[in-house]
Amino acid sequence: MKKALKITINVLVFLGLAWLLFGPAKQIGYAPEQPFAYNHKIHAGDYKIDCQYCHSTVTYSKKAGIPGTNVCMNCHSSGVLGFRPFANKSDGKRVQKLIGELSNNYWSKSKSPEWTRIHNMPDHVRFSHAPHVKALLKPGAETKTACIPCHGDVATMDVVAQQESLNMGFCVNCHRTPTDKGFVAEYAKNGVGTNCGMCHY
Amino acid sequence: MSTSIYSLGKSNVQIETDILSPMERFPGKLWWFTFTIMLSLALMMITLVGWTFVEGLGLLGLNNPVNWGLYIVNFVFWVGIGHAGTLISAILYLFRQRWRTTINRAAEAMTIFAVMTAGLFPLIHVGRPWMVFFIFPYPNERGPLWVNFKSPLLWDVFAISTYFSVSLIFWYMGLVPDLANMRDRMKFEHVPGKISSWGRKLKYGFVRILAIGWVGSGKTWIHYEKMVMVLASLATPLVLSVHTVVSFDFATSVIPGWHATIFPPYFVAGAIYSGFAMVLTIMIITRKAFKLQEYISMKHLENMGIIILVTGMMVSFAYTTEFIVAAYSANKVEQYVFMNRLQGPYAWAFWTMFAANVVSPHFMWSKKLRTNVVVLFLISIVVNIGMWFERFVIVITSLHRDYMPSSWDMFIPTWVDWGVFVGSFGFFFTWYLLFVRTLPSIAIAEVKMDEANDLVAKELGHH
Amino acid sequence: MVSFKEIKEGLFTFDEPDKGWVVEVKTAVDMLKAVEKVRKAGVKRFDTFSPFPVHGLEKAMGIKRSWLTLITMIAAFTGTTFALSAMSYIDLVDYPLNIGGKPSFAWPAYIPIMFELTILFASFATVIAVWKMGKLGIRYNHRRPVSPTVTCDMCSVWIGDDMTKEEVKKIVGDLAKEIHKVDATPTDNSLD
Amino acid sequence: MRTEKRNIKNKNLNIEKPVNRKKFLAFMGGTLGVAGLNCARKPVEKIIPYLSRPPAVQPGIATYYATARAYSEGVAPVLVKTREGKPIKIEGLAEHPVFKGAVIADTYATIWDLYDKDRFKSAMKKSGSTFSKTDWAEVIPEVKKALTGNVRVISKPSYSPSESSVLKKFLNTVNARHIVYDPSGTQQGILTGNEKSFKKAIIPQYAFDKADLILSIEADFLGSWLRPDIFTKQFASRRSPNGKMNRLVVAEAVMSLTGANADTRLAIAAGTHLTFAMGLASLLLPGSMLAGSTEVKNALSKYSPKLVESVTGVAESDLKNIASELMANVGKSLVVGGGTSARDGQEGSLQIVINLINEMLRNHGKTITPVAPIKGSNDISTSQELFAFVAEMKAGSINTLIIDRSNPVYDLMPLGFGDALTKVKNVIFIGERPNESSEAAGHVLASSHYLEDWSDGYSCGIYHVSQPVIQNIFDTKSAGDIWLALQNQPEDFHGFIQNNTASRYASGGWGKLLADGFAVVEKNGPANMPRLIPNAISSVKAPDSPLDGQRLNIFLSVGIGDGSAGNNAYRHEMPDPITKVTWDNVLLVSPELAKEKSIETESIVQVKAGDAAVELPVVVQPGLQKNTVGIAFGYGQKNMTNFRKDLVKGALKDNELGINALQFAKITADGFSYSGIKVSSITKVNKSYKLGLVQKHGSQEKRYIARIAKLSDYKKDPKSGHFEHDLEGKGLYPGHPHPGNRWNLNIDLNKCTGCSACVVSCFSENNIPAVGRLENWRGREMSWIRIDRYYDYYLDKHDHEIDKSGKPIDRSKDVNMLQANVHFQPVTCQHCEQAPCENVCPVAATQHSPDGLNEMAYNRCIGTRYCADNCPYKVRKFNWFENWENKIKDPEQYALNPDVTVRSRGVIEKCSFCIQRIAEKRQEARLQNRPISEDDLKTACEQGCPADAITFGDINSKDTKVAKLDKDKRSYKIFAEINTRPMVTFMSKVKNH
Repeated sequence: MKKALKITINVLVFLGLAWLLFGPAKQIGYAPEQPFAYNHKIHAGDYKIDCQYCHSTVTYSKKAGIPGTNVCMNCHSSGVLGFRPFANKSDGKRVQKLIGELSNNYWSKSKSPEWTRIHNMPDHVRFSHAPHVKALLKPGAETKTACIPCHGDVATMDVVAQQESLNMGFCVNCHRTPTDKGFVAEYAKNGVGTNCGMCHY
Repeated sequence: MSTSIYSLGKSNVQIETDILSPMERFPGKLWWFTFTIMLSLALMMITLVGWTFVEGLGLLGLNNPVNWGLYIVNFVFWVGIGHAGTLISAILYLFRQRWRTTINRAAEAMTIFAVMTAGLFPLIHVGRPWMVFFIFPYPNERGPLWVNFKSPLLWDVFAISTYFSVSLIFWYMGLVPDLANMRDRMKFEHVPGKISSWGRKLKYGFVRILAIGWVGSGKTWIHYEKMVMVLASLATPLVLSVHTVVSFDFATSVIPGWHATIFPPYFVAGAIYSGFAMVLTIMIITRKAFKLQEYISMKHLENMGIIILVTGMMVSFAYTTEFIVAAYSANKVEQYVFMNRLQGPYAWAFWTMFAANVVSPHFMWSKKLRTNVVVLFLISIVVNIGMWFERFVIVITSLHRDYMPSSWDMFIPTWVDWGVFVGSFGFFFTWYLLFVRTLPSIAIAEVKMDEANDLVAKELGHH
Repeated sequence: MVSFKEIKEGLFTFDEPDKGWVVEVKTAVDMLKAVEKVRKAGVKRFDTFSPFPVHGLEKAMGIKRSWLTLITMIAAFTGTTFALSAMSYIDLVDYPLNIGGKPSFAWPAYIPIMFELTILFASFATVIAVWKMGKLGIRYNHRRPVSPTVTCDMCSVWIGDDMTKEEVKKIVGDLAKEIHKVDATPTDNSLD
Repeated sequence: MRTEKRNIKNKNLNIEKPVNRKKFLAFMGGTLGVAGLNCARKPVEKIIPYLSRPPAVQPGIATYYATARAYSEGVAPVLVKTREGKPIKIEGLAEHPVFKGAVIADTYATIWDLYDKDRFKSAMKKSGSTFSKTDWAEVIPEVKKALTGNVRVISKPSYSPSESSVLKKFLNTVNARHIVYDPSGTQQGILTGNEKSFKKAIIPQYAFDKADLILSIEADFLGSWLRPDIFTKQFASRRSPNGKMNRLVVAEAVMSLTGANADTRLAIAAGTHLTFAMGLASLLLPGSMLAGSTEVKNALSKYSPKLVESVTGVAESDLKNIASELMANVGKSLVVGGGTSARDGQEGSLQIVINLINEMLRNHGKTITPVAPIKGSNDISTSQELFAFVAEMKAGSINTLIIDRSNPVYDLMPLGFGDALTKVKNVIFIGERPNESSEAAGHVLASSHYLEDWSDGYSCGIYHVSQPVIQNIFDTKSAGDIWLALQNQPEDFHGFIQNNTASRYASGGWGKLLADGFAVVEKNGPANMPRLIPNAISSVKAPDSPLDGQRLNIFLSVGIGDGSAGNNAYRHEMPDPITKVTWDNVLLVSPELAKEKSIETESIVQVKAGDAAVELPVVVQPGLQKNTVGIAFGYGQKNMTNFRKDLVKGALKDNELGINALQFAKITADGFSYSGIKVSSITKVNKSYKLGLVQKHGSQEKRYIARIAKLSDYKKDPKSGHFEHDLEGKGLYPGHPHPGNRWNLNIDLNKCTGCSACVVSCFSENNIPAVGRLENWRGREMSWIRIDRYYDYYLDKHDHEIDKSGKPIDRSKDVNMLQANVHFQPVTCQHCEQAPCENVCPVAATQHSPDGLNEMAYNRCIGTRYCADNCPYKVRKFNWFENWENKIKDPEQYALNPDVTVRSRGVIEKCSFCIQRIAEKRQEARLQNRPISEDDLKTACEQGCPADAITFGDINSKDTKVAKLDKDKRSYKIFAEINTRPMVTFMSKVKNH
């Protein structure tokens, strides 16, 4: 019995290692270093800026849209800068420095920061934001309620990290659940299916 | 009951020595020569396959109508070869055919290696071999997304792997008493030389492990005999199912020339036909090389010759049926395909097959010819060539001119195709050569049993 | 009707020859005779050792039959059921897909796989059962035969009950070529 | 309106540009949270947003711009689809009153010309024999310095009024002269002929849609003659057998696309088209309005039907039948003629006869009108002018020659232009990519692609503006800007067009012009041609005795044209509609000759004609007279194979594709002779050659795949195209429900001309790789829609003709396949409801969607190719090699459609019914809470079809076009008897004869 246990443990350890080495990429928690220390917590959390202010194409396009630097400069032009009572001086200095970087290194040099994509779907997955937001956004609700199921509440994140695996199982489970009645009836009603061509073409 | 014509009249020690002593000597020049050639052919195949992995399957001569080419021909060919072993060890066992005793071990080994060779082809034949694990139904993070149980190719995966594993355990379980015999022969000094050198120690270690503590207990023998019976009963439908499932690959499709209900029995008969031809080829070489003429007598060879004659006629019958069905079908496409076999651009392949498979076995009617080793050897080779061409005819000629005349095209194998084909023989024979040098190629315990049971029957008066 | 007891008896296991006497005999025929005598003498623990299976051994040892086939049958049914239920669950419940216009539960297409899994389960279960009941396996590879030539040409009978050599001699009579004692299961540690 | 049209010049175009997508950073560190095991292997992708995003450019949403391609052959109005600022697809401009959305393969292929990596990336300067990069500030003054002495500009015809006027100004400033040549001779022939007949050198507007009977003599108006896009649209609009269906009669030597579509095709001997035309005219003369003209009578009297038969090989009765048919259709017929293969050394001669015939048939003013002409003026130099110019060059009296976007060294090879060019001191080349002429130049002024810069075009009475839809990819200038720069004009061409030309033509204002892409200036309508000068005919000298020996015709191919845009893999990958040859030009020989010389398709022959002795491959082509051979020109150009050498491996000559057919051309006193060239010998050479033929078998083998009926039979029984009762089994299973949409594609074989525009449109939409000539030879073409071409004899109800005794005549063995009928059949994935391919995939990579699509998940595919084997229609294509990674060179990747996965090696691909378009429209409809409507959705092939032969839609709702067509009596499914239940419906062809 002991021996069987030992063998089982060995096999499990081996499989575990194999999974770690050859398994799918670890997605959750992915938070790569970005060229610019943008803070979602301050903007979306503290100031409650709606997601769509920056990600303006999310309701009608495939892509949510990464804001151009001009969107940042709408607020961060010199006049509007000083409205935040900084908790401490170093914090203030840090923010000052960042905004200085934004305006000197990017805006005035006509350059855009090269962001690293966090929620990165493989090339063979055709994800479109608009219909998902349409389905998830209940009338009168905040935009972020539609974003949270996949992205988590970024308004609480200093640095955005991936919250869900966003693997196929994640998608499929959601596509299945709305009615649980099999895909055919569901498809006819909502256009949600679990057939391959939904996402892969 | 008197002693059978297959009785050897040899002592146990003599039998053991005859069979095991070739393995205790250092291999001779001839073995090394053959082994080097076969190994290099196998390595050539591995290199070529590696090249296709890196560059793509475009290196083969395949194209759009002929998406399956020599790889699939080879696959079906080798699976066919892999039928004889289990057939001998299972079906002939159930039919109490005593002559199977001396040939079943090597034939089963041939089965294992042929199935290994065959199993390579579907794997190296896919466009993305690194994704080949998709064909196994395993829980995954994709939903989970499973496999398509309606696909004959998936049935193939199950059929071939089941066949391989069942044949392997059957073969291995048969080996266990002999391995114990080897172990004890090496340990106790009734063999020349002691366990001294490093190499022998290693060999002894392996043999000891593989013998799994077999001591020849009567209680175990009773279970063991039951197990052999059970496995033989299980392997019998299995061996018939494998080529049936392989034939489903073709029979369940819509392609004229493939879509035929006669395929399962036709393929099984063909497999037995080619399998026995290959057993014959190998046995003739093995008995000569290891001086086992007493064990594998002319009577054995003759029996196999008769089986070749019978299955050859079954195959010929299947060919005829196919043509008659096509003629009767009133299906233009079907009729065209069969006419195309007779007179199309691949007619040479058809007529080669015809000559080899339909004509050549009829030499076996003559007792003189079927007891002539040289004739038997030649016929066995010819039949195998014919059976390879049979698969070529089925796969290539059906595909190259199917429904859409606009897509008709020729299949011109490249040297990669041929290289892998030749290399597969290298792969197969490398394993076989290693086998004959390391494991007893005749089931010692079974031979002893047959000998002893003759005596038991004689003395105790029951069979 | 087969009794449960009979089935249980039919699943007898190998006894390690850890003590007692080994009677070496000349031929398989002698072995059958000897073991029959041993059984008839009321010996509880006994076994035979031979390089090959001998016809009539079951009868001589007083064993009705091996019920290994029952295990095979149970495994076979398990295989069939597993294959059918797994495929039906996958195709009907877990991820139904429209493939070639065929219904999700396409039972004719399941037959080959059901068959293959039946055979696979049955044969593996049979072999595993033989290993269990015959106490075979890699961990037994140190085990040695009761006498050196027992896997070659020597047949012998082992008597595991407490008795003296004389008692053994008395039972087997002149069938015995040689009688020697075993104290423990012979093992080989030469390579360890 | 789904088209958003705006000028986006000078915008920052970088958005979400994947940086090093393919270079994965393996084992890239994720977070340290997972017990120190960082096994996150995530491909790192960068997002670079706009600095300030222009409101018109929305990431993920396509923007459409209406623009036009103005080039030497005319103006093609197009709608350009751009994504994130990059044009990715050319589409038809449906709002255009003349083109009505018609676009041909050639124009679809220009998208890859834009992203051609071999284009000139900046101005170049030659030092020694090599070119080095230079910048515009340096090169313009240097070129200006050379503008002294005798300055000449040589170019092809222009349809751009602005370019013409800035060029004119330039010519005036530097006192230069302009030479214009027409490489194919099509335009020149018509213009010269009309000049002689009417004293008005125009290319009039043709109305193929108003003609009940069309006769074409050597004019391939559906393939390469003038504007095949307009003509195909017009022609196909009358191909419905239910209304008054038109009838097409073609007399030609070498099988052309038009000949393949003919209801009656008369194979004439090469070089005898004039005799045919004269004979026809002489038959029509009695009773016509010109019957009184003695000049005409004298000129024609010689050409009796008997003489015509002996010269052209057309039976007397056939000629008489045509003549009487034409006479029955007075005012409702249209006779056209000309083209490269009618360039017989007398410029315009055929056009003069054609004019005479049309006049006699009173077609002028009805089916041929001078209002809103295709080309309103003649800017092409006469052949005499060209000869004189080359003589001048040879004499060394030209100081500077500017070659404007043309390749005279190749096109004017029969004149020895290349040698003459060496005598010119300064050669300046303006063009997009290197060619023989640029190599001879000292300075190269790199011009931009029409999608990058401003231009305009005037044709058919409509002014088109060609606006940039992307910033210049390389440091190039538009030709207009170059001319302006060379004459010290500070204004840019954009301003010039806006202020000078556009204001003149477009009354609706600049904004409207840009939004629409065109402005109607002059409306076409009935108006008579100028008075015909009958005695122009007296100058025409037609052969009056049979031409001896083998005769060669040089013709224009549909895919390559004059070869000026040959450096484009897709133009070569598109099979020739008739021969189905890719990547080569071949000698077309008749089956009879082939039998005599025991040559076959793929043989190599040596052709000797005049001084030229050339070895080239052969294709045996039915429909040719025994003594006629043909060859396409445009091939054999030096820089045609720059794209990827691996695609042209094994070609006849290294670094060249095909052979230059102009070697055979002759110069006569009056012009160029490409027709009826005497061939002294054709001998078989014992060499093997691998020809990139994509269809190797031409017969249907009586399988009724492409079905055909006679119009008279069809009128009696609309099901007469179907020879067999279609067996459709019930099947074992009930099938799956399709409650929502159910997509269906309908292909009307009667409208399909086989022009292959759909093929190229599909290449562009679906990121289909070009695989090259050897792969095509092996049979590994990747095209998702292929056009099958079958040669069949006329099939009667019983599948064969019956002789007098009632026995069937088997004509399949007949080597003289002169009267071979040609059928085209576009075949895509049939999206079978009971798809054989789906059942056999072990990994379920292909399965069916609830809306009836046969879906292919590339990322699931392991490449067993079982599906491709089991597909009765053979439409599944396998990626035998990696076709993209490491093979596609910057900036070629920008032509890829971002909505379609680029397939890697080892997976199967096939037609998806443009599922990306369906998905997009489905999502769009969902956002707007409405169902998808029929108008939303067009597949790329449907959109690409200039003949409107393809209809796509939802068959579940009763009132869609496709549902109605499905009920038509002509509709059928191919191989219905194997019960695959395809979702592609074909409508049988009806021949009007």
